[in-house]
Amino acid sequence: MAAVTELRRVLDGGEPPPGLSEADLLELHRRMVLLRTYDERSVVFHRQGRIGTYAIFWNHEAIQAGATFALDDRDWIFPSYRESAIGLVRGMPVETILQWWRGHPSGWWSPADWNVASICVPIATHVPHAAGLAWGKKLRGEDAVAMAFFGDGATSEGAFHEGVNFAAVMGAPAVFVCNNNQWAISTPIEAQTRAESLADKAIGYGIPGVRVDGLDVLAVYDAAREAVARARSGGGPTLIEAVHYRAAPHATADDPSAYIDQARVDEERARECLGRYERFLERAGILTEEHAAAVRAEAEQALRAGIAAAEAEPPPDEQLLFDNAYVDPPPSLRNG
Amino acid sequence: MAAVTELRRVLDGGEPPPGLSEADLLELHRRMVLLRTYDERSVVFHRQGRIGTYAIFWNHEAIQAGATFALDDRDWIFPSYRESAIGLVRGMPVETILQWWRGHPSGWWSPADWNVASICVPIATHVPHAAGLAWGKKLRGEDAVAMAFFGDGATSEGAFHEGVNFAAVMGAPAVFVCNNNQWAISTPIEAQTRAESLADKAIGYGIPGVRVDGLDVLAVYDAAREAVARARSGGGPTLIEAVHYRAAPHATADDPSAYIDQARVDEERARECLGRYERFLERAGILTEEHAAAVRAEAEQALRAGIAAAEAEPPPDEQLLFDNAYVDPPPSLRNG
Amino acid sequence: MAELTLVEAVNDALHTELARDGDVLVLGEDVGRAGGVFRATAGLRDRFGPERCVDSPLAEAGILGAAVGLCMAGFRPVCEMQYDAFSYPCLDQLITHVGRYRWRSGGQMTFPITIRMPYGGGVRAPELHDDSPEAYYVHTPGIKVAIPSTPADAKGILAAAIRDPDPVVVFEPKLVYRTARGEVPEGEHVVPLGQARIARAGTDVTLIAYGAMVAVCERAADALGGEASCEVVDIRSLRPLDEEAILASVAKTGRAVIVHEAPRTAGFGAELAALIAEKAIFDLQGPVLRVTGYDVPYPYWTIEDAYMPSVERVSAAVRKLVA
Amino acid sequence: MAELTLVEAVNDALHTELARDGDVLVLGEDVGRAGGVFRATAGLRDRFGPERCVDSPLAEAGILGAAVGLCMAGFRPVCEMQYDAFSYPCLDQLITHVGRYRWRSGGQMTFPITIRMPYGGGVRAPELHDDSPEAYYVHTPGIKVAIPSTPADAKGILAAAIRDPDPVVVFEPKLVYRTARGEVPEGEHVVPLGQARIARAGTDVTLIAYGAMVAVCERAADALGGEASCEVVDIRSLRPLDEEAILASVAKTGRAVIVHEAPRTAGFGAELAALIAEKAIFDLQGPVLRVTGYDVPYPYWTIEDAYMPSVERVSAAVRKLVA
Ligand SMILES: Cc1ncc(C[n+]2csc(CCOP(=O)(O)OP(=O)(O)O)c2C)c(N)n1
Ligand SMILES: Cc1ncc(C[n+]2csc(CCOP(=O)(O)OP(=O)(O)O)c2C)c(N)n1
Ligand SMILES: [Mg+2]
Ligand SMILES: [Mg+2]
Repeated sequence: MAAVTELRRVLDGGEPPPGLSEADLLELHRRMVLLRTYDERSVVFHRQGRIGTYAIFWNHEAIQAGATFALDDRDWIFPSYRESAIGLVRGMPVETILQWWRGHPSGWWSPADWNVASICVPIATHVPHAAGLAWGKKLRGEDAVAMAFFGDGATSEGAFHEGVNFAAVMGAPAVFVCNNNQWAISTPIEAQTRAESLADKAIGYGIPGVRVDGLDVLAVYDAAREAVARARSGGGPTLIEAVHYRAAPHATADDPSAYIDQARVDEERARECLGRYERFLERAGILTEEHAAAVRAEAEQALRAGIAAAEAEPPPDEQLLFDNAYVDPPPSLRNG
Repeated sequence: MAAVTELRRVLDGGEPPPGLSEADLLELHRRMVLLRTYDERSVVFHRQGRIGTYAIFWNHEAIQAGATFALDDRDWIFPSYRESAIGLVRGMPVETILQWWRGHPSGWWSPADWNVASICVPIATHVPHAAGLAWGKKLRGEDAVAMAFFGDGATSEGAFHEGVNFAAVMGAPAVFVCNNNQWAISTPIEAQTRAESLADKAIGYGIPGVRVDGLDVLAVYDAAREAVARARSGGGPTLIEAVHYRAAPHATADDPSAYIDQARVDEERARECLGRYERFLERAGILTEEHAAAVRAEAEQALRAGIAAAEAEPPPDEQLLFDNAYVDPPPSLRNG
Repeated sequence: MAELTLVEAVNDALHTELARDGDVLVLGEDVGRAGGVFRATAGLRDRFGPERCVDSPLAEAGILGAAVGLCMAGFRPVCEMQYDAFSYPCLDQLITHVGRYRWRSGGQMTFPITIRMPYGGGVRAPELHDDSPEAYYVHTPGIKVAIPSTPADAKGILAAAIRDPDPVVVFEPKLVYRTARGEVPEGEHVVPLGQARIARAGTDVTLIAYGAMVAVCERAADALGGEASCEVVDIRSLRPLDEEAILASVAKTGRAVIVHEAPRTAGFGAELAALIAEKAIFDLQGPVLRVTGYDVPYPYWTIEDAYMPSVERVSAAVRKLVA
Repeated sequence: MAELTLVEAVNDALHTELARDGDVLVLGEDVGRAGGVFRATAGLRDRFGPERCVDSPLAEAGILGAAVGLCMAGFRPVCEMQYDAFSYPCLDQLITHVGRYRWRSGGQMTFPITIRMPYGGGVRAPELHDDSPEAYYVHTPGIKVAIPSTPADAKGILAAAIRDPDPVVVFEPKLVYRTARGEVPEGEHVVPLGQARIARAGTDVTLIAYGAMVAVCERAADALGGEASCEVVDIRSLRPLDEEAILASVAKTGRAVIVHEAPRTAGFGAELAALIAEKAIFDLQGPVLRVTGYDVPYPYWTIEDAYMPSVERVSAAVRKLVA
């Protein structure tokens, strides 16, 4: 009955999507390495007590880098906590994101500065925001697109439903990227849906749904490229389901051993998305070991500099408590 | 892209569904007449100031009588305000329902007495109740089914999504009947969904979806019969979309002339569901004019007796304010 | 000046503000083609087009969530919740996002959302068309809340809410939508938030109310006649709250009765009583009394009059204080 | 008696009540396989099976709405909301149905739903893991609300909630989930709702608190030493509320300071102040003071200590009263 059966793949044999130069392919690689490095270092920083609890996105880099590579800077990104570092693809400083995880106010960037919405913590509640932003851009006659990221568990929330439906009805230029890592903390996908695929939900909204291999950065990019083009040309929203299997804990506080299928995790780690892409680039003669090493070194340097900058910042002024809640605060604001 | 294209019809030419005796077909007719009479009289009662604002269900009788005819008394019905009188098919007294519309406490029946849940006013919020009840029956090893009624507009609510998904995941014996009359007060179906059919939403929940002619009582019954059998045998929920076009105002307070397509309304009135079924029964030699007249007379008598009984009831005791809110009320209950 | 009903004044405010600012748009269920179930948005769709008066899908969280996104695109959305009790699905967006997003943006983005809804009881309606949810809203940081009681204030307060850079929720007392008539300034008319109105001056007891309860307090003041001279304070805005006006009146009278329809426990009346207990304790000549709805589901309408604060209940409270 | 942490006591209560009554089942996100993100439901799935400790879909309104239906099928569902701020999607079901359905059934059906959730700040967590939503819940008719502050009460109050015929919301102070240790009776242990606890006796000032703020008040009482003798009243249950205990203490001390983490405006502290202003006005020797969170979004954790009521802020309030 499922209408969306195909799982799109490009790596391992497929043709790279049109319009990607060697430079593009390498830039995509650089972004994946930067995200991977951010994630791996953050786990260490947490162990060292230098950042707080942290939502690990190891092996989600292909989805995050691939999907956003289809965007222009005028397009908006709506991340969940799982995509906390996605601003890196827009050049957001590493320390900004680290400060969010350190509970420091300088980690709260202005969405308007980067066209990257705030990290959304309550599951799926940013989906209607993306719908509204995209619809608003359309009303203004601007051709910017909104891309929202959320997980498999998020599809069970009313906010997901209302947001995607709103975007569909308004013909809003939105792209909904579902990171289906098959787990919501300890809850497996079977406890979230009886459907064979989450992309099938698109049918109920009257929009296209696509399933891609979430560890295949070019497949993700390709699906996003199509979706963004459709959105920009007035074709309305698309739901992209990027399928993989969570191969790391939900967050630093989580111990998956109680619930996860370790064999499946090992499988997944074996087809880990960055190495897979690097092998593809090497086979294509695009990536050399020297270049890869340089990219890794650059990313590690960025993280070293980032954590140093974050730790160098003075502690925040407690008066910040009362700033920013209102433009025009009520007199009672400081009563407590 | 829509997976559910067929619109199921039985009347005008089709074969009556299996397992319906002549007596059954006439009982179905009796229920439709009773509902029709209740509705038409209620509009008059409202004009006479004998009941309050009233949600008209004229020409929705085929959906309400047809779907519930597939149920046993142990099965539960979850009505919206549009199905306010659906208890009539279970033998609920006319005056009970009239009292609800008169704001009299005796209109608040106990769901446990009839296996008919309270009239649900907040759109779609009863969908999770039906899911929970059906799941609970399954947990208890009872084979009762829950059938919930809601409109096309309701499918835009998060509560619809969460409820249907919950039922699907739990494999709950539930039947979700969407009365698609193509209007939510003044809001047309195109403003609710971009999908070609609401039944398509079933695909995203991994459950069967069926579209039926909402003015064809046997088609509705047939779809419900299949869905109930599936639910009872452990096959999980079904979404039934009963399609028609609202041919009466949303409620006594509403004036559709501002928004409705009058030509389409006239068309719909021409294929009005009760007359259509009566012509079918007459062609089949099952219904005689005498019998029909007797059924109508009986229904009119029931309404005369019902309104008389309702108006004969003494006004409620104001102390009812404080009854029933709690089993074990807090001491502050009467503070005001 | 034109003589308008309260709901006509709301409509007037919307016409005026949409004409004034192209970034303002109205979004809600049945606000467009039908002009709203109470006609509050009548004429907007024809005049400003279906893109500025939008019939939304039936999804309150979607409406408010989309409004957050519209703000990011530079709009000033005015969201209608069709009825008080049907606004509850939007509370999650309100609490987790509408009240926090400006703070989240380091104060660099604004979310000038207006949420307006008819509220309150006494209208002989079926269940859940009678709630007074203001406490849920006013307890939420980042939100402002205002409640007019007269046609002129209904226009001026809604205009102020629409122009306010912060999210403002305006509750419109549906009980007096059509019965409250009064002179309303034509064209632009703004009543700044945070200024209470002395609906009537008095010396013995301060009656503090808002919305439809202001008229009840005024009638109680009449009924009491010579027994007690009541000052009726229409607070108009719950946050920002005009503490000075309340405290000045209580300082003068030494007695306070607070009146609202909402259930008593943790209703806004508790906040008003707490304010007085903190800042006017030495002015008080007696207990601070509340006349409110009860902690029960809003009742069947045949007995709703026994739930709603009445002239009798308000008068009885006043008599207790002046006895 | 066993020495347990507060969260262990919650787990103990769940094991005991599920063993005692086959109609009780636990429903929530990650309560089964993982035993809850705080381990509050640890061991239940293994012991009672996946049908009595159910990992639900990620849908809070669905969880509570399904619980209403489960009650109709004769169950007594215990719903976990994973965190305070993630409970907001369930408010619509709470307000429109959980609090009204018994009334709707003419009092003939019961909805013995328990909603439990970790709440409160100070835990150095990301945004929205720190809220104190009790006012939204306690303002809702048909609902009862309780908040324990000790391991023994955490067990006894949760047991009382599960056995209560009405819907009860239990907020568990996550700040002291693992730091509050104490003797907890083994086996069945019930602490009736509606009875406050005098956490410490005193004569000069009454400190009224609940949850994690009780310990703050006790520390403040210590810190004040000879300056003022403080009586600390742990109300334990917000509805039903033990008015007698509160009024008796204020009658004795003549001074009251109310402490909670939630934002100040229309927080439950306002209800407590209103109670005192109505029923203890002539006992008071000074204003009724509140020490609360501020009317701002719960802050970044690096400065959350400046938001949370502290020993210093509570002590300062007491000094104001005894000065
Ligand atoms: C409304 C809400 N409910 C519960 C939570 C707690 N929570 C945080 S992450 C998570 C699981 C999310 O799973 P999924 O949507 O699959 O995203 P993933 O974490 O796998 O990327 C839950 C339940 C939350 N953040 N928001
Ligand atoms: C949550 C909620 N929002 C709004 C309303 C107000 N309202 C009553 S009926 C209605 C339209 C419902 O349309 P539909 O679901 O198609 O059912 P129909 O009335 O056509 O049977 C609306 C918006 C409500 N009752 N509940
Ligand atoms: Mg996931
Ligand atoms: Mg409809």
